[in-house]
Amino acid sequence: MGKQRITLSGNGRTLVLNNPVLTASGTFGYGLEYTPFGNLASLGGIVAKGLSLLPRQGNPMPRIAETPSGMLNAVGLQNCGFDEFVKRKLPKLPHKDVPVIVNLYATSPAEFAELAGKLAATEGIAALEVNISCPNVKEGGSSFGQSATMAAKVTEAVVNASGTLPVLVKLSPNVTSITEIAKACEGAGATALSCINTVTGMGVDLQSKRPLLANVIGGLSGPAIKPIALRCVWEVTRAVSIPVIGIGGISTPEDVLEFILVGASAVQVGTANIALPDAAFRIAEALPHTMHKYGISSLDELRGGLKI
Amino acid sequence: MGKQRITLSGNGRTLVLNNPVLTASGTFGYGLEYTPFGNLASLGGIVAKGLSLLPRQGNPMPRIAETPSGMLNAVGLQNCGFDEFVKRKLPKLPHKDVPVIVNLYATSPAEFAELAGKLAATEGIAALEVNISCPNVKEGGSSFGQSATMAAKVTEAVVNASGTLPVLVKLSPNVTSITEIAKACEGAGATALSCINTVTGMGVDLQSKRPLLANVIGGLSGPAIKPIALRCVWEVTRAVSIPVIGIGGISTPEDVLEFILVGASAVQVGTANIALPDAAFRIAEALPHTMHKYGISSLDELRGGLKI
Amino acid sequence: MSYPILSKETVLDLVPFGNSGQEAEFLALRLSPPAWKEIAPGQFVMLRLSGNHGNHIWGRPFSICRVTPRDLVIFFQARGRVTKEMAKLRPGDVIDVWGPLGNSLRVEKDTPTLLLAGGIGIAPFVEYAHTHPAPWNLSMEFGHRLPLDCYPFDSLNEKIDAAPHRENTVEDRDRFIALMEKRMQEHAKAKGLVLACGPTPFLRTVQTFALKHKVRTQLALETRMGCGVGACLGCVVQVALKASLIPPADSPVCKGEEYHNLQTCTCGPNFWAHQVKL
Amino acid sequence: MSYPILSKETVLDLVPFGNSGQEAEFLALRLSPPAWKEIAPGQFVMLRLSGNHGNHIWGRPFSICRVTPRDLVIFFQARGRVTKEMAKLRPGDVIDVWGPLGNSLRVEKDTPTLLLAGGIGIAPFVEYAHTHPAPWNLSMEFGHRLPLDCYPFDSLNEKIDAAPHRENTVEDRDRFIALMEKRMQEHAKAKGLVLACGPTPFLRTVQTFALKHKVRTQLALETRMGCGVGACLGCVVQVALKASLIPPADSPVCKGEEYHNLQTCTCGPNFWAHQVKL
Ligand SMILES: Cc1cc2nc3c(=O)[nH]c(=O)nc-3n(C[C@H](O)[C@H](O)[C@H](O)COP(=O)(O)OP(=O)(O)OC[C@H]3O[C@@H](n4cnc5c(N)ncnc54)[C@H](O)[C@@H]3O)c2cc1C
Ligand SMILES: Cc1cc2nc3c(=O)[nH]c(=O)nc-3n(C[C@H](O)[C@H](O)[C@H](O)COP(=O)(O)OP(=O)(O)OC[C@H]3O[C@@H](n4cnc5c(N)ncnc54)[C@H](O)[C@@H]3O)c2cc1C
Ligand SMILES: Cc1cc2nc3c(=O)[nH]c(=O)nc-3n(C[C@H](O)[C@H](O)[C@H](O)COP(=O)(O)O)c2cc1C
Ligand SMILES: Cc1cc2nc3c(=O)[nH]c(=O)nc-3n(C[C@H](O)[C@H](O)[C@H](O)COP(=O)(O)O)c2cc1C
Ligand code: FES
Ligand code: FES
Repeated sequence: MGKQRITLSGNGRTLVLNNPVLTASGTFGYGLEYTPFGNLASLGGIVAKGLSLLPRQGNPMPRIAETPSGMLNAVGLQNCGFDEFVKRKLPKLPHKDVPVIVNLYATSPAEFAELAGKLAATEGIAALEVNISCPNVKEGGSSFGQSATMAAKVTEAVVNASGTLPVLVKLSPNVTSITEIAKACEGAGATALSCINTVTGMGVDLQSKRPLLANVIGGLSGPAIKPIALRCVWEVTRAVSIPVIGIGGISTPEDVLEFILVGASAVQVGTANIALPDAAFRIAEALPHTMHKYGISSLDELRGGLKI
Repeated sequence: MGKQRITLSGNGRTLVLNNPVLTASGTFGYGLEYTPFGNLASLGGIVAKGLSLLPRQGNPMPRIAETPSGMLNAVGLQNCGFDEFVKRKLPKLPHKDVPVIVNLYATSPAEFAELAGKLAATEGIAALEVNISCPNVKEGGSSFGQSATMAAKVTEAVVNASGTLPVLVKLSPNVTSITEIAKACEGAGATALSCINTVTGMGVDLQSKRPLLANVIGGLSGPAIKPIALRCVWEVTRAVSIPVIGIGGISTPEDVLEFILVGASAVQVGTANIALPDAAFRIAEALPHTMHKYGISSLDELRGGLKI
Repeated sequence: MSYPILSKETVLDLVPFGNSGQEAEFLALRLSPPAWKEIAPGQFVMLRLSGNHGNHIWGRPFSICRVTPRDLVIFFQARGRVTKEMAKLRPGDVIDVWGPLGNSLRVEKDTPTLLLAGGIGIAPFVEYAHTHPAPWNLSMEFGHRLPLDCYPFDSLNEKIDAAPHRENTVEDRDRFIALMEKRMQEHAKAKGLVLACGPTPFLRTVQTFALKHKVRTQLALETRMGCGVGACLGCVVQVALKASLIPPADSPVCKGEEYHNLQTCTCGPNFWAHQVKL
Repeated sequence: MSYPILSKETVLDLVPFGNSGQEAEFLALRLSPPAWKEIAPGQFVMLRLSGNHGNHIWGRPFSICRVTPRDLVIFFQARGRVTKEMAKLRPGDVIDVWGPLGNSLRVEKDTPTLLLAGGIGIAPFVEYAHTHPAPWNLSMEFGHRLPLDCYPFDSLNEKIDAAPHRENTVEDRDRFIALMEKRMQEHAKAKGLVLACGPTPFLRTVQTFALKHKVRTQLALETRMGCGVGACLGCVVQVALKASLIPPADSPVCKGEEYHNLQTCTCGPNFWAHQVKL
């Protein structure tokens, strides 16, 4: 077991992870919030909260709600903006010991390119992750991730602006065919795909007759969506040849291995960090033992090895 | 409270329900399986297991699996076929006292029309529900429900073949824009829309390294998908003017009222029947009391009344 | 067949079997008895822990091990998510119970009847032996992995002639299988009846012998279930329908039949060995 | 500020407060104490029932009511899904605890300090009163709905000068509000400090008086939380950052400030009344 380094290579760029267990954007703050609960360098990588060029205050409250085995959120990409991130967050992260991946949020391909360019010129960033679930403000507000053409445009913009930095593209499950979008992003130069972002949902409070989220609609995450995420990873890994990072409802080391079994190269832990602050650390630490328990000698051997 | 009759009218056809609580296709057998657990006539309506022209043996086992707050199924539309249904099931159902709705499964618009025509000529059927999540066998196997054009074609075929029988069209959530499909079905003559069918998902067993379902991919249902269903009903009821029946994860009378609050005219109870065989009866019975508890004097007043 | 009901029943007690130091793997759960009109041996119930369970949405099927006017006894193995929760039940806890479900094991008063049980498969035979009109015509071979006091063997042995066979080694198992074949051959000769309950590999072995020696044999299947009432079609098994449901004593073995997917919960769980594909 | 840790703690006991015949609504939960280095009054912990819960995925925030080398005491109201489950905990049960979290209530040894508590809002003041270096400078007005023995009032009254006010009618409430205003005016004159904890409408009232009478006032907010550690941004509140964090004794009230969304869990839960939008 021991060394579990994971290499993600695609379209000529490469990202090396400490191990297959990363944290998912928006559920792990800037990483610093979790230093009391574990050693950041023990993680496969850290994906920071979605970053935009300028600071954003996000959506009004309430922004989060519990649902059966899951949660809804409409935080609305509140973040400190590029400058503050580079000045005050990044320097405190152990970026020499753990890959720091920045999740990007913008509302047009040009804005994505600008942000990617600035990040590429910054020391200490291991990769970019493009959140294509952002609304395409120029073209009516439906998300980039819901059209193959737009997803490819955004991917290309970021790839072109980011030099040799690996570019992950984070897919939305809220589409008729996720493989179509995945192929478009692969074609546009993505290094790897992160799969999946939250599922669109909503909740209401019968007493007050109001939505549970001020934004009405939000993103569903947590164990409830694990079956959807597994299906997406399964479909996408069979449709593209770049690596895929599995995300969705992972809260145990067994969950990690399930995602790898269906084809993922690595995973991100999201909502589980909110439920218990040592979740990602605990899962990363327990993985070798769990592999041993299931007689799995290497992740490469397990990967995509589903018997059908 | 007392009388809760619900009238669903759209595109010139009308379906009258005993009350807003129906059972969802495939989770309540042919209704007969549940006679030991309640009075069928106390339900708003019964939607029978998906029916095809000829009997079908369905998918290999295993066909069902538990997931966090939900379940996966890939039963594969096993059913007794039209003849057997009309000969042995329908006559035993109290169709004078409770609307019996037949859920239709076919693989081409022509086959849908043929089945709809035969059902329209049969005594004791209150309405048809078109399952547009069936694979479109002629055009490559992707489902009718994933293309607005095909969904409209199937709807039209059934509407034209069914005389004056109300035609519900059951929408799939596995699309980029459910409102687009909804509008297409409304335009093609649907009386009302059933919303939603299961969400595509999968599960795996780490021990055996096999999928939990022999079919690999299946449909996710149960409380886990309630937020997705609420969002779909909310979106669809704002996009069309025909009534919408809410489906997805309903297991308490509160859930029923939540769906009505976001715009549904009635609901179907699915997976909850599998979890406890008196679920639909219990929910229908408790509804007036629950309305009282929340100070809701009429469903019409509640319907779509979400404060935003 | 009996008319099932759904009710909330109270845990009277939970008795661990076997005195291993650790947590008991086998336990008898005694519940207040549902208001059943009639039940037949071999039938089962669905149990569901009350409340909301993120982890398990369905009830679980258990053989009716014993039912009296005072209690309903379930004998179970704590093996997975729900059964491990069940092992923590306490007197006074309330659970959902629906049953009696399924068909019964065949009872033929005057026919020499061989009961074959593997492990937890002993459960339905307790009720069977206690309600059989002529228990002297019954005999049982019981294969088990844990010490005998882990199972409700004594209460069976009171009533019928039962022999335990502990299986610790491959040799033990081979010996037990050979014994089962011998006993099934005897019953074939005597135009007897065989009833088997246990894990699927065990049932497959019994099925092979049933076909080979043409002895009328019923297999009690343990399929994963959703609803337990025939509605979800999640528990189907392939059955050759055209084979007569109760074969004549000379045991016709069906070949080349058309198979249908039948619900284990309503058409079973007890199927004739010559009809069912395992 | 203190460095939080996550640990599993054991339930020592659970004491219902008040002797109404029915199920107690207010309970004190005593846990084995986490290995904290330091804590400050006004901080809180997140508690999470162990295991998988379909119904509630997050932990829940509770004020540290009292902590000693022997125990950590949480005083809580059984009002919703988790707190009702918590009311069923038994000695020996193990739960997840992370803390101490958040900032502290301001302690100024020589400043006359008024504690205003509404209902369950009394909880953090127990620790506050027990650890204050000059409890004789503290006084408390406590508004409550249920009989006084439902709350940990006695243990507070031992230490400080505290007055209970039962609110059964609208008139009771009006009287209590008038009293609070009077007491806040007094503290404004004395350049004192006011600390308030209770439901949001109560805090809004206190905030109005704080601004009106220019008295330095801290409000302990009860926002719905996800992570409790500042990561999920689910608990934010609008705060006027440019207002100096600890206002001078003459209590500048900020106007026309730019508001920022700050996490209640890490930047709060205790905010100055003149900075926060409720
Ligand atoms: C008609 C019938 C009668 C039964 N009678 C008894 C009985 O008297 N006593 C008893 O202990 N058990 C009995 N079983 C088996 C019992 O239902 C399962 O052990 C139980 O469902 C496991 O639930 P779990 O949540 O603990 O396990 P899970 O966590 O669901 O699974 C744990 C393991 O058990 C297997 N499993 C799950 N469900 C079944 C099932 N229905 N049958 C066989 N294996 C299963 C899984 O594949 C897995 O390997 C019976 C099953 C049937 C169909
Ligand atoms: C810093 C802080 C300290 C707190 N200290 C205490 C304490 O010492 N004792 C105590 O009993 N409670 C305290 N609370 C409130 C406590 O967290 C809630 O009562 C609890 O989360 C309710 O959980 P539930 O699952 O039982 O309720 P739910 O089922 O989640 O909700 C029931 C009701 O409680 C409301 N609610 C949910 N979460 C909160 C919340 N965080 N604050 C206020 N209302 C909420 C809901 O809107 C709903 O009306 C504190 C809250 C915070 C933020
Ligand atoms: C509170 C919250 C905030 C999130 N913020 C972001 C974000 O800023 N950018 C992004 O790409 N994904 C965001 N996500 C999505 C997660 O990264 C992840 O894709 C999703 O939650 C599914 O994984 P999970 O089920 O493990 O949580 C957020 C999720 C949550 C719950
Ligand atoms: C076992 C099972 C079988 C189903 N079969 C059908 C079917 O034949 N036709 C259909 O339109 N929907 C079918 N469905 C979908 C349900 O009718 C319903 O739309 C879905 O399960 C969501 O509702 P729920 O969460 O309440 O179960 C089936 C669902 C389950 C769980
Ligand atoms: S368990 Fe549902 S049909 Fe048998
Ligand atoms: S609760 Fe997550 S940021 Fe405060």
